Amino acid sequence: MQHTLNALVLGSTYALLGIGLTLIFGIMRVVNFAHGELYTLGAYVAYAVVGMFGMNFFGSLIVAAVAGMVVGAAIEYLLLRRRDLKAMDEVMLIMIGVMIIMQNAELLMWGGVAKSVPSPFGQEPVVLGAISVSPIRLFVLVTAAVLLVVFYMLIERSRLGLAMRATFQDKDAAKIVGVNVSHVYTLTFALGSCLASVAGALLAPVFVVTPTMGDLASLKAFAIVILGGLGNLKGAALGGFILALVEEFGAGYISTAYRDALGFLVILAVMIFRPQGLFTIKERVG
Amino acid sequence: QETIKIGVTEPLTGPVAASGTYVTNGARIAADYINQNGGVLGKKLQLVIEDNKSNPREAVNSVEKLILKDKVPVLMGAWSSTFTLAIMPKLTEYGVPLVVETASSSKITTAGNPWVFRTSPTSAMEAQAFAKLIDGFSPAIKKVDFLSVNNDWGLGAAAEFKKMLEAKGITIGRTETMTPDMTDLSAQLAALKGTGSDTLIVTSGIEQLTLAIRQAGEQRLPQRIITTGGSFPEPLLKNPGPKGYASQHLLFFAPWAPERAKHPEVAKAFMDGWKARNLEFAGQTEGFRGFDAILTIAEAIRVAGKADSAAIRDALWKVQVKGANGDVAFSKEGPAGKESGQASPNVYVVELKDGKVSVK
Amino acid sequence: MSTLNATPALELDGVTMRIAGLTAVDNASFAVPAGKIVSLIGPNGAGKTTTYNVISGYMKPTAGRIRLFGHDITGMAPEQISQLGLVRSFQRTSIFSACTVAENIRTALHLKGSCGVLQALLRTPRFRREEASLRHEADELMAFLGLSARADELASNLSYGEQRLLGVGLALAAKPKVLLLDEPAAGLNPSETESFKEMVRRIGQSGVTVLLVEHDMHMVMSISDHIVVLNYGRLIATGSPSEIQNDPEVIRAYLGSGIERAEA
Amino acid sequence: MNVLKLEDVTVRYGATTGVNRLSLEVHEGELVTLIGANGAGKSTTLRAINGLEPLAHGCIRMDGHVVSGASPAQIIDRGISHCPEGRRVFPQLTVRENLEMGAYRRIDRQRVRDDMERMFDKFPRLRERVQQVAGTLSGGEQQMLAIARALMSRPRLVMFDEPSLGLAPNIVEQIFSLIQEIRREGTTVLMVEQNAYAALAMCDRGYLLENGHIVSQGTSAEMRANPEIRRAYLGG
Amino acid sequence: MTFLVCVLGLAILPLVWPDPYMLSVVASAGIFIIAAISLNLLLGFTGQLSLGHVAFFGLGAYTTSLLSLGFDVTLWGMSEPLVVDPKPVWLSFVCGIVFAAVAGWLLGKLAFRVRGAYFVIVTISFAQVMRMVALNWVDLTEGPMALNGIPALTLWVPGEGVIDLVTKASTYWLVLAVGVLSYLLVAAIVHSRVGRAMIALRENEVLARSVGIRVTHYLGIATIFAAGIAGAAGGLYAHTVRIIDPDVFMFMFTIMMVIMVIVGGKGTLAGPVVGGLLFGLLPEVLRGVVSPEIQWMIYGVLMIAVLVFMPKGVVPSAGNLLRRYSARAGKTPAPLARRKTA
Ligand SMILES: Nc1ncnc2c1ncn2[C@@H]1O[C@H](COP(=O)(O)OP(=O)(O)OP(=O)(O)O)[C@@H](O)[C@H]1O
Ligand SMILES: Nc1ncnc2c1ncn2[C@@H]1O[C@H](COP(=O)(O)OP(=O)(O)OP(=O)(O)O)[C@@H](O)[C@H]1O
Ligand SMILES: [Mg+2]
Ligand SMILES: [Mg+2]
Repeated sequence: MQHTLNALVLGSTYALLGIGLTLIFGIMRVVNFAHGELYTLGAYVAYAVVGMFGMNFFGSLIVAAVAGMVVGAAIEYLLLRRRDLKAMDEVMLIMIGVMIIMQNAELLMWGGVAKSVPSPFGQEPVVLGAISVSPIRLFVLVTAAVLLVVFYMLIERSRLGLAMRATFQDKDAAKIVGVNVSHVYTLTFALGSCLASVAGALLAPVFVVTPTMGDLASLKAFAIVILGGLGNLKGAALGGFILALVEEFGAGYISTAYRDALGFLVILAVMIFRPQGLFTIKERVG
Repeated sequence: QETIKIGVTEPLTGPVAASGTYVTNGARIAADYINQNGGVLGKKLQLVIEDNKSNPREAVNSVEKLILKDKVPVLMGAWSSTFTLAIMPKLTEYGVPLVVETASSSKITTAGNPWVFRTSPTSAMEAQAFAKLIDGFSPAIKKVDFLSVNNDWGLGAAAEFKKMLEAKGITIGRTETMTPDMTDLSAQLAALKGTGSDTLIVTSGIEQLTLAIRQAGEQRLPQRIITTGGSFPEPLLKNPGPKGYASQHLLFFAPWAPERAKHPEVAKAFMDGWKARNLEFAGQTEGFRGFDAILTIAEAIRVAGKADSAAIRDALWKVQVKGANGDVAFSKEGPAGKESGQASPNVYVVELKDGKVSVK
Repeated sequence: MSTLNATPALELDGVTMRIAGLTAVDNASFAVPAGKIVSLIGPNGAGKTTTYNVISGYMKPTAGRIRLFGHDITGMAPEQISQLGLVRSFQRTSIFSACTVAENIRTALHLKGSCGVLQALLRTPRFRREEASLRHEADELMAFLGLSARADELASNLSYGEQRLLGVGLALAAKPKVLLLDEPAAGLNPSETESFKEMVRRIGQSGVTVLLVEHDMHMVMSISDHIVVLNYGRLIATGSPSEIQNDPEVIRAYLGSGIERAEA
Repeated sequence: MNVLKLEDVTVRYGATTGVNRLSLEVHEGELVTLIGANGAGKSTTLRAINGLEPLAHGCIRMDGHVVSGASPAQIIDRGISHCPEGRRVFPQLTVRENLEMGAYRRIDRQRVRDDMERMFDKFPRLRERVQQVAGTLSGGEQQMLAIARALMSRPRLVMFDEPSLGLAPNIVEQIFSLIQEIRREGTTVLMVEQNAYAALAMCDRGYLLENGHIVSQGTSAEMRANPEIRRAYLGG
Repeated sequence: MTFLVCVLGLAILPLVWPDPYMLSVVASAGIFIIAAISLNLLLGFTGQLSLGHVAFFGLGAYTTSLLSLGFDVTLWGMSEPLVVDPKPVWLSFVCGIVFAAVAGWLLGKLAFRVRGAYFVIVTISFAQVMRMVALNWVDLTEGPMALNGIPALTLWVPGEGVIDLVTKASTYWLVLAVGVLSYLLVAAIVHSRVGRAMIALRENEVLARSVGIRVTHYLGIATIFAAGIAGAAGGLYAHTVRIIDPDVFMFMFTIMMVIMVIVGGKGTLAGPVVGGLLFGLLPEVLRGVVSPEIQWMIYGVLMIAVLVFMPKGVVPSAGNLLRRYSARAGKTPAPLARRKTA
């Protein structure tokens, strides 16, 4: 029981990371190693806003959203615009450069020492019989669910979402039908970054804030997005929960030493048996 | 020659940058402290600090640079066992002594490298120190679980503590491990929840200790938590876990009670320097390592009478240093004829409850 | 047909291909006699390209068998099938875009070579000889295609029509015994189509069996020995060009009145 | 009144020249064809008009206003639509979504839905495949989709780049009569077509391109009568 | 020709400028350049972005270390522990290469169905699993406790007998020799029918198969060689640093290799070498100039700057520049960039 709840809660944090990356990596196809840094940025914003200026935690979420948006837009405008995103590895390397710069800037500004952000709901756990969970984690679960629905509607049902998907499938064709391609680029990247930043702020009270907190987060997010099938938000969410379940139960019943290895083994297995991810269709030949 | 150089290689960037920076700051404070008091042999100490980027290859590169380019006669570093082991062949190659301030692997002093002197305790020593305090706990410790970071330090500590506890007739329960970058420990903690043990010994860095204690509180783990290795979960000072939830920490320096140190005046000098630099209070639990290591090196240089590598090495065997932790003196360890030096520090237990600290 | 006794170059026997609930090819059986030019025609979405995909190994048929010179190739991988002498071109332009035209051709001459890693590493005399002969053959083929002047141009810089030509050239380079062409003349103007037709005819005369998918009726009718018509995945007619032209069902489903124009 | 006027237009791709000092004009309500060999620069001309390729030299005017340098979106807002060569449908979007993208700049959503129905009436094959992902359509189905998509923006001037490419003869016929139909309804058409015979037969005027510039022009009859054109492009 | 001059120039470097620090830094970068050369075979020529390349590096390092140190391990289902005595270093070194190559072949088999982003994640996962094994199979690898006291590689010198290659210059030459060999190996593969098949896989896999290229076969060959060479680099690392722990599987090491390849210019032979020299030595140039965080930031900025101004990497851009320059000067175009893509 406790394991199931833990998996659900952990899965929601993974899903949260996965949504933003679905936009940037799944749809835009930018192998964005700086995603974790935007997550870290959000966490530091929450720390600064709550810890230093004493503002409300929920207010800090908004500040983090804006900060993520601005930084994301700036990165896109300065570095990605006019680049051929099909050159996946070169773009990836640029993002690694961004990651190195941002991570060390954080280190320079905040030092390497872990910071912590107080939970707006206090530390007393919610106890239900044998299981217990902290209220902030429940809040994360709910928020993740809401964001999932909202972004699903945005990507799959809105005109903007349609334009986004179209643009990254065929930029020239999108231009031909009158999409302002550079706006779509900026907006997609900014939104994805904004989500990463919000996720960071949201999770700051759950975990601790350090300059390297984004490294593992990035890696996990990539795994989730690919597991679900690129660009498939439902898949990414499900991928997140599957990964969490495997990690949680693998750790509970097999061995915690191999907890992370189990996650990766599942990915290997999925790739061997369903090479295009769990929820996408194959392309046709000829 | 105007100054005497001391090479320092520490992780200043990368995943373990926080601790490396604490230690480096401790070293800086020591150098300033000595220089203010006239320096050594009439000369000022100059620290040449290099970042080993939390990475063994870079550790080697940094040491090559310190020895070959800066021509330092003596080194301090390199924080983790891996980095330290990686640079040890260089010490023999160039004949430069190294004072190891943090690394805990037993291999460091048993590898037969006569240029290595360690001021930090091995996990075995820590376990022995803890053994003396064990009866002070009430309710008594009967069955113990472990949660360890899966590196040499965490696993080594678990092994040594188990050995010690078994010798005392205490039952060993479940052992769980975690990778150093793991932030969600729920699976491990859930597995530990139903073991029926009364105590959980946790070994890891500051971040993970914080997470482990906080998440244990959230999951209502019944065990009493004791942490080892001298790290202190500083973020819990400002944002404590659930009310009434206490944890205990084995430390080598307790800035909450400097008067309890063996040499309070030295401890105070260190703490003043720390304060003057506006550093996080709790960081002193790690920063003192750099402070004591530099004091030791300075003393060795004084005893040697010159800043010469071989002379400093010989002198290190003779030093008696009054450090923040207590006395530093080296005893021989490792294969005969090629022994390394090992000092034996003091251990304090500190309790943290609702953001308040009390020294036992 | 007169070739009943001889083994056909290619033979489909009850081939069915279902994709995502749709039967793209439905129990199709026909044969392509060796050394002939046979056309496969039918409305858009009739299943011609799918048939090609099944024959050339990119798709496994749901049912049925495919034989190449009597040899069962059902379910083999594309590279195995091309090794056995059946090569196809693609409807969607397919070239090695970042390579030059000459490199494209030399790459496609893969099956003509046989040197492995070992020879490459040791640079044996045999390796050198082979490289030289491949180079020579590539030059000849480019001359044949009329692309010699573009040899050192990056393939992606060619115009659409030139790219299509190169695509056919790549299939030819693999030295097929049976060549499957998928709308090779699409994007060529009538006079270009005319010379292309001559090229196909020459290929046919050199002993290569050709199966052709093409919507240019002018070309199909004048070049084919035999025509097979598909509609909704099913075979609706087979026969000589003149028989097909007058088949009412084919006219209704496919030709329309456009046949007159094609003949004009 | 000329809707579109190209003066001395030059487009370069690095070292190669796509079109060279090309001038042409299209009048309101006309159907104009461009013909020429492979690589002559036909598609480049259309891409330049659409704002997809920057001009190295020259000027493009619409209704007298200079539009060279405008973005493709602005060109569409002026009522030009482009059905590109090689289909270029959005492979991962469904047929319906592709059509919606065709109406991307329009705000009259209700009329868009009606127009979509009209397209389905014209291309029943597409209606059968509404929910199919465009990348898995057959070549000809994709071509129909591309044409339908270009018409979804309700253009004043529509440019077709080889619209009959890969279509069955009966569909080609349909497409050509569709083009004449929209032209009758008042839409101006600029068409690049390899099926030169049919194209010249239905157009008002034609241009012949060679090596990036116009070498010959005239009315439909004049072009068809031109012996050089007959030899080179009409297959005799 | 240029190549010979470069090699000779590098070879006499220790004689004309025997600064031990410089030599050690170059040798240390050289080890990663070798790994980058091997990665380039996969990334540049077959077009498969492998972010788990460090797995082969680490496997090579562990294999040669374990064999040269000797080990005993109880395998599952065995009653007697398997005892392996220490083996000669060079034998171990070769075994390391072979073992890495075999692992490469295995991964090639495993990943043969996936491409692009999916290949990336498979390779990352593979490396992570390797790291977990190294970390947790303590019986064999000593886990995080590290393997130390790894012997140095040796050389038989006439008159002096067998000597350990521990001096700076000898390490340098050793790395250089392995590096040149790897370069030649990759060059020979690339400029051949096999290489063209690999490039075909990169450019258009469906088409490649239709002209009879067995893509999985060639992807297999590429991974075998790439893994083998990476294993050699790992072996060099183990025998020069003389201690290894699961950190040799660090993700950062892969990143370092990728930086070298892409900054230099993937798919060009000289790319990884140029990129490797630039970005392998950069940290040492920056060391001590500014604070460590700023060093990293400069590193990142330079990396981005190179890619912004030379989108395909240094070598192709320099090649283009050279060609344009010589074209203007009226000379025949320099064959530099051409040769690289052939
Ligand atoms: N992967 C797929 N998924 C779904 N439907 C498919 C797929 N591949 C083909 N189809 C459908 O199967 C039918 C046959 O397609 P095919 O490409 O074989 O037609 P074709 O005869 O080559 O047509 P054209 O002349 O237009 O090229 C089409 O209706 C197409 O939409
Ligand atoms: N993206 C490009 N990069 C470089 N050169 C190009 C590019 N696109 C076209 N060209 C060149 O510009 C010239 C004109 O090409 P264009 O595509 O306009 O010809 P076209 O008349 O449409 O030919 P086709 O009938 O084959 O479609 C050709 O020589 C072609 O090689
Ligand atoms: Mg088809
Ligand atoms: Mg064209």
